[in-house]
Parts: sequence; structure tokens; C-alpha cells
Amino acid sequence: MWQGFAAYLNSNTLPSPETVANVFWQGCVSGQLPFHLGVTLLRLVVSFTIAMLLGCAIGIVLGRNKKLDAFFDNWLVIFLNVPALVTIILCYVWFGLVESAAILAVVINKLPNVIVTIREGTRALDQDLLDMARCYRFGKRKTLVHVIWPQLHPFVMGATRSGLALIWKIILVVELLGRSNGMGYQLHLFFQLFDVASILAYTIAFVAVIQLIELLVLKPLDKKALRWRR
Amino acid sequence: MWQGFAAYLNSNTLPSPETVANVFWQGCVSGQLPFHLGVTLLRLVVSFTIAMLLGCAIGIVLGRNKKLDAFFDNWLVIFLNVPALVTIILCYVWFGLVESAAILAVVINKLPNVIVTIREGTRALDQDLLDMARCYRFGKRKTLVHVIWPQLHPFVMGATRSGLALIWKIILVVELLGRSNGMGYQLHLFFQLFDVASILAYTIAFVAVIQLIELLVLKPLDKKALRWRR
Amino acid sequence: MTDIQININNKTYPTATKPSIANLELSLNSNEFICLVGPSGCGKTTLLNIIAGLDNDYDGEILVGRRHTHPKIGYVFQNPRLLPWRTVRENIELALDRPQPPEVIDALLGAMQLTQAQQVYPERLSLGMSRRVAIIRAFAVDPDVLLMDEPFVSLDAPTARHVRELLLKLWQQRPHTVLFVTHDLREAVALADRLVFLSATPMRAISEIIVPIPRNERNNELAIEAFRQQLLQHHPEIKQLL
Amino acid sequence: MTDIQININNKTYPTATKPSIANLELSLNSNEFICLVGPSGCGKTTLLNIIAGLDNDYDGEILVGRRHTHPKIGYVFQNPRLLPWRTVRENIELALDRPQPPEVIDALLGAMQLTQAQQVYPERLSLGMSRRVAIIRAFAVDPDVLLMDEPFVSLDAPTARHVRELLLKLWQQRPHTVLFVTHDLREAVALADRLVFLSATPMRAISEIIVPIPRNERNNELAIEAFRQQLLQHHPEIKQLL
Amino acid sequence: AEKTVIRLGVQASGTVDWEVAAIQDNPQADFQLEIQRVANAEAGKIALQSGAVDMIVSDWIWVSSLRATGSDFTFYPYSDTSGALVVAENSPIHSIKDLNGKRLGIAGGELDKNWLLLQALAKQEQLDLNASVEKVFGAPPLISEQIKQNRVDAALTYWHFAAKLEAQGYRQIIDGRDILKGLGIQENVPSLGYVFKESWAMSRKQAINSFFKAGKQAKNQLCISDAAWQKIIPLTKADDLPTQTKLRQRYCEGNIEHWGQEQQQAAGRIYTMLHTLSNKQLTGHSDTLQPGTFWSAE
Ligand SMILES: Nc1ncnc2c1ncn2[C@@H]1O[C@H](COP(=O)(O)OP(=O)(O)OP(=O)(O)O)[C@@H](O)[C@H]1O
Ligand SMILES: Nc1ncnc2c1ncn2[C@@H]1O[C@H](COP(=O)(O)OP(=O)(O)OP(=O)(O)O)[C@@H](O)[C@H]1O
Ligand SMILES: [Mg+2]
Ligand SMILES: [Mg+2]
Repeated sequence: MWQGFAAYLNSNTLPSPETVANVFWQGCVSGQLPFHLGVTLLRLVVSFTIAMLLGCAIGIVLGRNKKLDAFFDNWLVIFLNVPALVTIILCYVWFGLVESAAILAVVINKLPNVIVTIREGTRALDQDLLDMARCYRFGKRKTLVHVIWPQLHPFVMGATRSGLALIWKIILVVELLGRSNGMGYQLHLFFQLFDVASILAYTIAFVAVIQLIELLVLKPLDKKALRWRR
Repeated sequence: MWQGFAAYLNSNTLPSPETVANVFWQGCVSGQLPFHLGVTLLRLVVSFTIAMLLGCAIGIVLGRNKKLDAFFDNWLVIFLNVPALVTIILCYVWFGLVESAAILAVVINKLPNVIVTIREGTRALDQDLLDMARCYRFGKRKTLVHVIWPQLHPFVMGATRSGLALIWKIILVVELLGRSNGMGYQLHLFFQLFDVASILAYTIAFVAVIQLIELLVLKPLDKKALRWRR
Repeated sequence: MTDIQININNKTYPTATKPSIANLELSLNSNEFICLVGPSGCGKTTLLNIIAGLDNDYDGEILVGRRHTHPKIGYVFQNPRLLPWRTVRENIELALDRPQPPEVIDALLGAMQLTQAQQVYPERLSLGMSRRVAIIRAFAVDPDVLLMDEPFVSLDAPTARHVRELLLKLWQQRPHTVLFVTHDLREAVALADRLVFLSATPMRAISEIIVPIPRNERNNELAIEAFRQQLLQHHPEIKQLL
Repeated sequence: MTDIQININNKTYPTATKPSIANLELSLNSNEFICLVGPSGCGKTTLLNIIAGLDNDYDGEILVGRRHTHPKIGYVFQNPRLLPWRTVRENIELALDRPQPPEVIDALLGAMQLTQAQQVYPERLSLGMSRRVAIIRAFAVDPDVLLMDEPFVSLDAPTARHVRELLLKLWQQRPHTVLFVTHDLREAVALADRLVFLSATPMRAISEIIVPIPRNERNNELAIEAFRQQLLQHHPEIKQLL
Repeated sequence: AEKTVIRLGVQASGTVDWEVAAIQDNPQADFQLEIQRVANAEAGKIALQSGAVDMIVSDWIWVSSLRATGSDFTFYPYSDTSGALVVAENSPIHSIKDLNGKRLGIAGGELDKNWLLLQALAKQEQLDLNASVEKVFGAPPLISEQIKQNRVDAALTYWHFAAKLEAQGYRQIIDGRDILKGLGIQENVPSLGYVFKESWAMSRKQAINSFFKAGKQAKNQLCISDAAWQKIIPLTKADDLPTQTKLRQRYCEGNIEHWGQEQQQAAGRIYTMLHTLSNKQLTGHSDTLQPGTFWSAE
């Protein structure tokens, strides 16, 4: 399909699969591609972990506490809708062009999304089960682990899947504006040279990694979490 | 808080509220701000509508049909994780620097997120109620409207809230790369000039609009949809 | 005249280790009122689901008589299964395949003492009230086959009596086949043309007993009690069920 | 000796137009077995929720005797309320506030004929089985106050009998206060020290009747039937409830 | 007669914008400009490749790499302004050697031409810049901000960012042209030029040449006539006089005076240099500058 398409367009705007494979191979051999991919993945893992943990915690609290929610709701909408560009610039300007600023920028961009999703999930929790837990004195931790978390599973999965993608979109801008390594930085270079083959090669590498995560982590997790279904 | 902060930093990196208000006012008077905001909002509305409608439809279908899901799952992961930059460039290069290419680019970036969220929601549907609907011969439309849709509500709200934010992040890049109007284009100009006051003024204008949407559309919708809760 | 012939060779749930139903044969005559009695967890709900067409993953067949190839089904599930986001009245109306005159539903609501509650959302009803709504829903569709899975639990004695009478009245006005699951032998005897006693899993029919009490004697408590005693004494094979 | 004194002046749900409970006064003696009988939708579940501390939005007070300021509560809800993502055994164990020797739970599972099902997820149980799990859960916590909201519906007659006996045995072994909601007068008479008859909404106590049958006579069907008849004849105020 | 339409992609707030404003005052021209504003250089490249515009301003290295993959884009010089290395006024840095151990902000990233060439120049002085400075890459506005906040000691940045810094008292150590001189290339080689399709241009030679001429005139006008300059001052988006003056000065210094065989050969040498310096990454795989990169049908 792609090949036919490429032949049809017949230009450097869509290189043939061989070209891309070639570029991909050279990138691997030279160590460039694994290096930049690794750097980006590291940032992704760190910021994803922070954003998910914080986001779930805050989301659950806001979902369960009407007053806090009413208070923070406006802030949430603001943070949700401050352009990535703005947060990134401000982070860099305030904290310098350093790694922690980059991570912070990604987290700030992703966090409100997680909060909003988990908050919706928390609002939809089954009151009957919560009452049961209260009556049998489950306590905070037990209630969270055994009653709330399993119900949030679909929301967490949704946030995870679209979260990886979102972070990846933002990390590119973050790296482009203020880092000297990582996929975003590389893509920007290729972009300046309009080197579509390299762009595609890097994209494919990244997508492959995510596919692997999906296959090795998310799918089994899904399966385990849903094994109780009819 | 902001003022204190601004005074502390005491530089053009965080202008005082008055400066921003001033810039905001001038932008309004000159018609620049409303114009660019309007253009961006129009794009946002169009692409959001398309992405939500298509995304919900596809998400529901994939969530209910294991075979289709297994087939399209890989594609979904790919589309979810192709960098925004890549889709945007390709859309522009293939379809020209036209409005429809811009919208398409946004839709392609948002769509997989909606699909993934709604698919999770569909997987978590209450089988008892679906059985009831089948037994009483609700038919496709009735089942969708009265049985499935209300259960998807929290997922749709999650996708809407984080979707507006995501689109807004992408539309900025889309406008930056191939439009000569809109907030993204303007923000980039301000960034080049490092005019933080203008950046903030535009950001505030946008956030205000979203707050308005939240207040006038989403909140009442939420209230209406949840009025049956205990 | 046999109307529905049920032959289920084997029904094993995908996650289960042993079959829930094995070699069950049951024929329902048209317009017959059948009560199913069997131990908890034996497979009664499973059977009703199969008959309702909700479960097609079994080995065997359901033959439906010539009269209705696609009989309209009213099913009172074991839990109410109301749509929480629709009011009581909407829940009932949604189940109708063609609009009914509002009086029909009004009458049913009145008979079930739910007129006051018709605009209420189900989560704000007591369980017994939700059950009554589910019963109305099944009656309102004017079914060819009525499946009832322990419909009258959670109803107080007077209401239960009242609803039993209503059920019989509707059934006599417009005859249809009824399959009624209950654990209450008195109730079963009061209602049924035929009692079907079922074994524990894997479920099969142990015994089928026709209730000889004439319809106009059915609210005579003594007659029912007498027949119950007779069952207890003369049918050792069902002793463990009673 | 009064252990728990219930005074509810007014309980009106936020979305309701009229009160569900009004001027209800009820004192529970320690280790007493009380059966509540009242029409469907009158407010029994509401009352149990208030006693269990799940609903604090009412006007009135619950005074708990000196013995237990925070009585441990076992509650068999009207629907099973099991965690679908935990197995039967996990569901029971999660409710315990301190680990119990496994034999205790094994014994209860055995008594309820659920030994086979202990590793099964609740969605794969029949409703009657789920109810039995919920009953085990309430027994297993070794409660000071046991609330049971129609616990034995969906159980077949032999199982129900069996569980009733188990309940009484546990209650006698380790006395505790029991509040038992049922629509079955025979069941109520067989179990209770005292019967409390409740009015329709707004709920209040119409009549409280001590059951005079000695404990060792309680499985004598005739004695129970006799007392039931006596109730029907001599208590016109509760006639509409029976 | 029908005027030839030239669709020009113009970077908003770029210098081409200034000239266009000046050109459009002239009604007798035999071409008609259609301006499409784009936000940045990348947007310009997208616009050109997607056919939304006929011509943009970009660099010849990109043109060469495009030609190497078979497209027929070509380049006509527009300006030879180039980026510069600036430091704070009181900075102890006075030459490249002083950069040793300092923090250097670099706009445009690792493959920035000036950065590559600066490294080569430093190597001549036995200094391995890549190893001995702490590099901070970032977008030009962020780099300016970094030097203002003293987070970097020196900034290698694009010319108008450098000019703005200079206007605020920052000191230029060396600019792109001097770096090249230091590397032995005496000719002034333009860095930026009009990029367009050769085939498209061939059929409209006349109009295009007169557009180039008009552009040159407009530029001269802006440099000579204060009145003309006054008109376009709002376009510079600079509020203060020193910045405006500095921008004008640097802009006018970038005027192309000679464009001939020597300059083009020099470009070839620069190309070869960058080819090795960037390890082929900047230039693509072609070892030499592609023939036809420079438009010759003047
Ligand atoms: N979804 C399921 N997956 C696996 N096993 C199931 C499932 N549903 C029911 N079973 C098993 O099938 C058997 C019959 O279940 P069913 O619900 O039909 O019982 P029942 O006769 O309706 O019982 P009750 O009177 O308690 O409602 C039970 O042993 C149960 O464990
Ligand atoms: N969450 C609620 N919001 C509003 N009204 C409610 C709510 N829950 C119950 N009610 C009303 O309060 C009354 C008592 O309900 P409750 O559930 O206590 O009845 P019950 O005695 O348990 O009935 P049943 O025997 O049918 O279970 C009913 O009229 C019901 O409509
Ligand atoms: Mg059942
Ligand atoms: Mg109740």
C-alpha cells in the first residue's frame, strides 16, 4: 500500500519503504537512533510515571470530594488549556534549559488530562460497593486497592494509552525547544532538512517500542484485570 | 499571587498583570485577538466535532466487536503514536496548505485518543442491561441511545475535556506550520519576539473561552446526564 | 399441543469446569403455566436466558411451534435490570415495541401501587419497588412467552398476593406461556398448571407434576396446603427439594 | 436491658418529596433477635442503613449502649454487593478486620455448600449463591450487631432452612443483636424474639409483639402456624401487613 | 498585459517582509506578488513543497540536498547576513579561545552551520570546542533569554537575535562571515536566497528577474532613504531606536555585492567542509554541491 502510494507521489515527500529501511538500519548501526530513542524513552518513563501517580491521586480526591473539586475545577480547566508551548517556554525560562525543566514541562502538560479522566471515573464509582466497604470498615487503603482501583481500571487504561501518545507529542516540542538529544531534537533536525525518510524511520522505531509496551505490559495487564468478567 | 511572583522575577519573563491586561485590551480593540481566536475556535469546533463523532462510533464498534478490535488494534496504536509533527507535515505536503489539510491533521491526531477512551468504556458496559435490551428487542438505535450512551457518559466527558485541550495543543502546531492566521501562528510570532505579555494575553483569552464552554455547555450537560444519581 | 420444545444436551459456561445443564428435555404446551422448582445454583436462570435467546452458546436446540416463530418475550430477570437513567415510566415505555395507550400503563402502575413513583429514577426506589417495575415492564409488552425468575421476592405478603392475582388475570385474559421460577412451593402450587422439579447442577428435570386443583380453588389456602402435604408424602424423588 | 435506642424524627431523602421515616422509636435489647415486617418500600432498608452508619443525613439519634460504643456490624444487604473482581473467598476475607483461621471460613463455606465455588468470581455465580456468600461475609466478621435485609430470598427451601438453623446456632454460641427484615411471617415467627410491624411510608412502628414460642419449639411447623393464625385473628392493626 | 503572478512565502517579521512592503509601492512592475505569510522557516519549506507558494527564502545547502534527491529547486542569493557569537559587555570572553570551559548557548542545534564552522575554526587554534564548552542548545528566543539571565556565558545565535542583543549592549565576538574568513574563505558567500523550482522560473524569466531587481532596489532604498526605512519600522517589531538601528545596520551589511563564479566556487568549498564537519548529516549523501543549485539564467 505504502509502496504504491510512494511510487505514485514519486518524490521525496514520501520515500519508498526501502529508503526508510535503509535509513533505519544506518541509524541503528551508527548508534544514533538507539541513543536518541533511549533518551526520549527515559524522559517518557519518568514523566509518565510522575503524571500518572499524581494524576490518579488528585483525580480520585477531586472525584470524591465535591468541595475540593468546586475549588480546583477552574484551575484544572486553566492548566488543561494553557498551550503546551507556553508551559514549556515558561518552564525553560524559569528553570533554565535543564533536564528537570523538560520533565516538569511534560508533566504539567499531561497531568490535567489524567486528573480529568480519573475524576470522571471516580464520580461514576458504585456507591453500593463503597457503602459495603464502609460498613465492613475497609479503611482507606483497602478501599482504594480493592474497591476503587478495579473500577477505575478502564479509565486508567484509557489515560495510559492516550497518555503515552500525548506525552510523546509534547516531549517532541520540549526536546525541540530546549534539549540537544532525544527524538524530538532529531526529528526537528530532519525536519529542517526536510528529510522525510529519516523522520519516518525514527517514527517507526518509536511506534515499535510502544507496540512492544502494549504487547508486553498493557495487554497482559488488561487481561489480568478483566479476568473476572463473565 | 501572580503579581508577587512577577515582581519577584522582575523581568520580561513574567510581565505584571497590568501589562498583560493592557496588551489584552489592545488586542481586543485592534480586532487582532478576536480574529485569531475566532479562526482557531472555528478550526477547533470543526475538528473536535468530526473527531468526537467518528471516534465514538469507531470506539463503540471496536469495543463491542472482538474480531474487528484485534484487527485494528495495531493500527490504532500506530496512529496513536505517530508524532503530530509527522502527520501534520504529511497532510500538508499531500493535500496542500489548505484549510481541509489543517483540519484533517488535527482530526488524525485527536481521533485515536477518542477511540481508545470510548473503547475502554464500551468494554466496561453492563452486560445485564444489554441483555435486557436485547430481550425486549430495543434494536440498534434504541440500545445506543438509552442503554449504551448513558454508560459511556463519563468516558465521553473525559474525552471531551482532555480532547479540547489536546486539540488545542495540536492546532497550535498545525497553525504554526501551515496557516497564516490563528492563535498558533500568532503565539509563534510572539515567541520569536519573546513577547511573553502577548503570549499570556492570548492564552488567557483562550482559556476564558474554554471556561465559558465548560460553564455553559459541559457543566449543565454533566448535571443533566447525572440527575438520576442517588 | 406442544408449543416450545426444549432439548439442551449440554450447557457449559466457558469458565466453568462442569456443565450447568445436561440432557434437559422440557416441552411447554401453549398457554401453559409452568413453575420451575430447583435448588439454588442449579441452572434455572441459565435455562431462562437460553429460552429468551440471550445465550446461544449451548449444545442442543429450542424448537418453537408454528404459531410464533419469534415469540415476543417478557422476562422478569432475577434482579430488576432497570435503566437507572430513565424514570420508572420511561423504563416501561422503552420496552414496548409499539406505543400503547397510556391508560394501559397507568392501570398497571396503579395495580402495583407505583402511580406516585412513575417519574422517579430507579436508584431512588426500594428494591421491592424496582421489582414491581420490572414486573410491569414484562406485563406491558403483552408477551407470547413470559419468563419470571423469582419475581415476587422482596414483596410483602399482601402485595405479593395482589400481584399473583393480577398475573393470573392477565394470563386468563390473553393466554400465553408462562415459565415461573420460585422457591416457594405454596406459591408454585397456587399458580401452576404443571410443576417441574429440577436437580442440582448439572440440571435436568427430576419430576413433572400436574397440579390438579381447579383454577377457582387456587386461593383456597387449605386446598393448597393439602396438595403440598400430598407432594411431600408421595413423591420421594423430590423430597430433597422441599 | 436496652442496648441500642433508635429515635428517628425524620428521614427525608434529598430528592424525595415526603419523609421515608417519621417518628420511629425502637429499642433493641442486647442480644435480641428482632424481625422487621413491613410493606415493600416502607423504609426498612433506609433504617438498616442508618443503623449501620451508612446514612447520617437524618433528623434524630441512635444511642448505642455502654457495652459497645462502636459495635462491629455485619450487614447482609438486600443485594449481595460482592466485589466482582475478587473471588468468593477473597470477598469474605477482605471483610475481616483481623485474620481468622482458615478453618472458620472453610466451615462456613461448607455449611453454605460453597466449598467448590470459593475460587470463583461472583459474576459466575447464581444469584442465590452470591447471596449465600454475602451471608457468610456477615457471619464471618463475628458481629456485635447483625443486620439482615431479606437474606434468604433466592434460596431454595432446604437451603433456607439450613441457613436459618446455622444463623440461630451462631447467635446462640456468641450472642449478638440481630435485626432481620423479612416478608415471610412464618420465617419471622420461627426466628424472632420480637416482631416489629412497620407502617407504609413514612415508616413508624405499628406494633411490637413478643414471640412466646420457646426456642426448642421453633422448628415445629404446627406451633408456628398456630401462632401465625393467632396473630391474624387477634391483631387487627397488623392485618393489612399479612 | 497580464502580470506574472509570483506567490511568495514570507516569514512573518522576517526581512523579506520589509522589502515586500517597499516593492509593492511600485505599480509599474511586470510581476504581481501574492504574499503568503508563514510562521517560521519550516512552515516556509512545507509551503514550498506542497505547492502553496512558488518561492521562499531559504539556504542553498537545503537546495543542494533537494536536488540530490531529484527535485529541481534552485537558489538565487538574497542576503549574506549571518549569525554571530555574542557575549555580555563585561564578559571576560574576547576571543574564541576564551570559550574554554564556558557555557555556550547555541541556537538551532548541533547541525547549526555556524556552530560547525566555529568548531572547525577553534580546532585550528588547538581547541576542541565540542569537548571544552558546556553546550546549551535551544530555540533562539530561549537562548537570548538564557544569556540575559546569565545562564550561559556566550550565545551563538541567528543574526537578528544577535543584533537585538547587541543593541542592548552585548558584544559581538565574531560573526559567520569572519568565521569563514578564518577558515580561509575570503569571498562573501550569501547564506540566504530565494528558492524556487527551476522549471517554473524558466518560463517566467523576465518577470522573475525584474522581481529580483526590484528586491535589490527596495533593499538599497531601505538602506539609503530614511523615509523608506521609517515606513517599515513597525514591521521590525522593535520599539527602541538602538535595536532598530542595529537591525538596519546588520541588514544592510548583508547586501549582496558580488555574485559570480568565485562566490559559487567558495560555496562549493564551504559545502565540502560542512559535509565532513557534520558527518554528512547536514548535507545528505552527495559529496559535492549539486550542479544547478545556483540559478544561472539571469
Ligand atoms: N457466567 C457464568 N460463568 C460461569 N459459570 C456460571 C455463570 N453463570 C452461572 N454459572 C454457574 O452455572 C450454575 C447455574 O447458575 P444459574 O444462575 O443458572 O443458577 P440458578 O438456578 O438460577 O440459581 P439461583 O436460584 O441461585 O438463582 C451455577 O453453578 C453457576 O455457578
Ligand atoms: N436514594 C433515595 N432517594 C430518594 N428516595 C429514596 C431513596 N432510597 C429510597 N427512597 C424512598 O424511600 C422509601 C423507603 O425505601 P427503602 O428502600 O428503605 O424501602 P424498603 O422498606 O427497604 O422496601 P423493600 O422492602 O421494597 O426493599 C421508598 O419510598 C423509596 O422510594
Ligand atoms: Mg437464578
Ligand atoms: Mg429494602
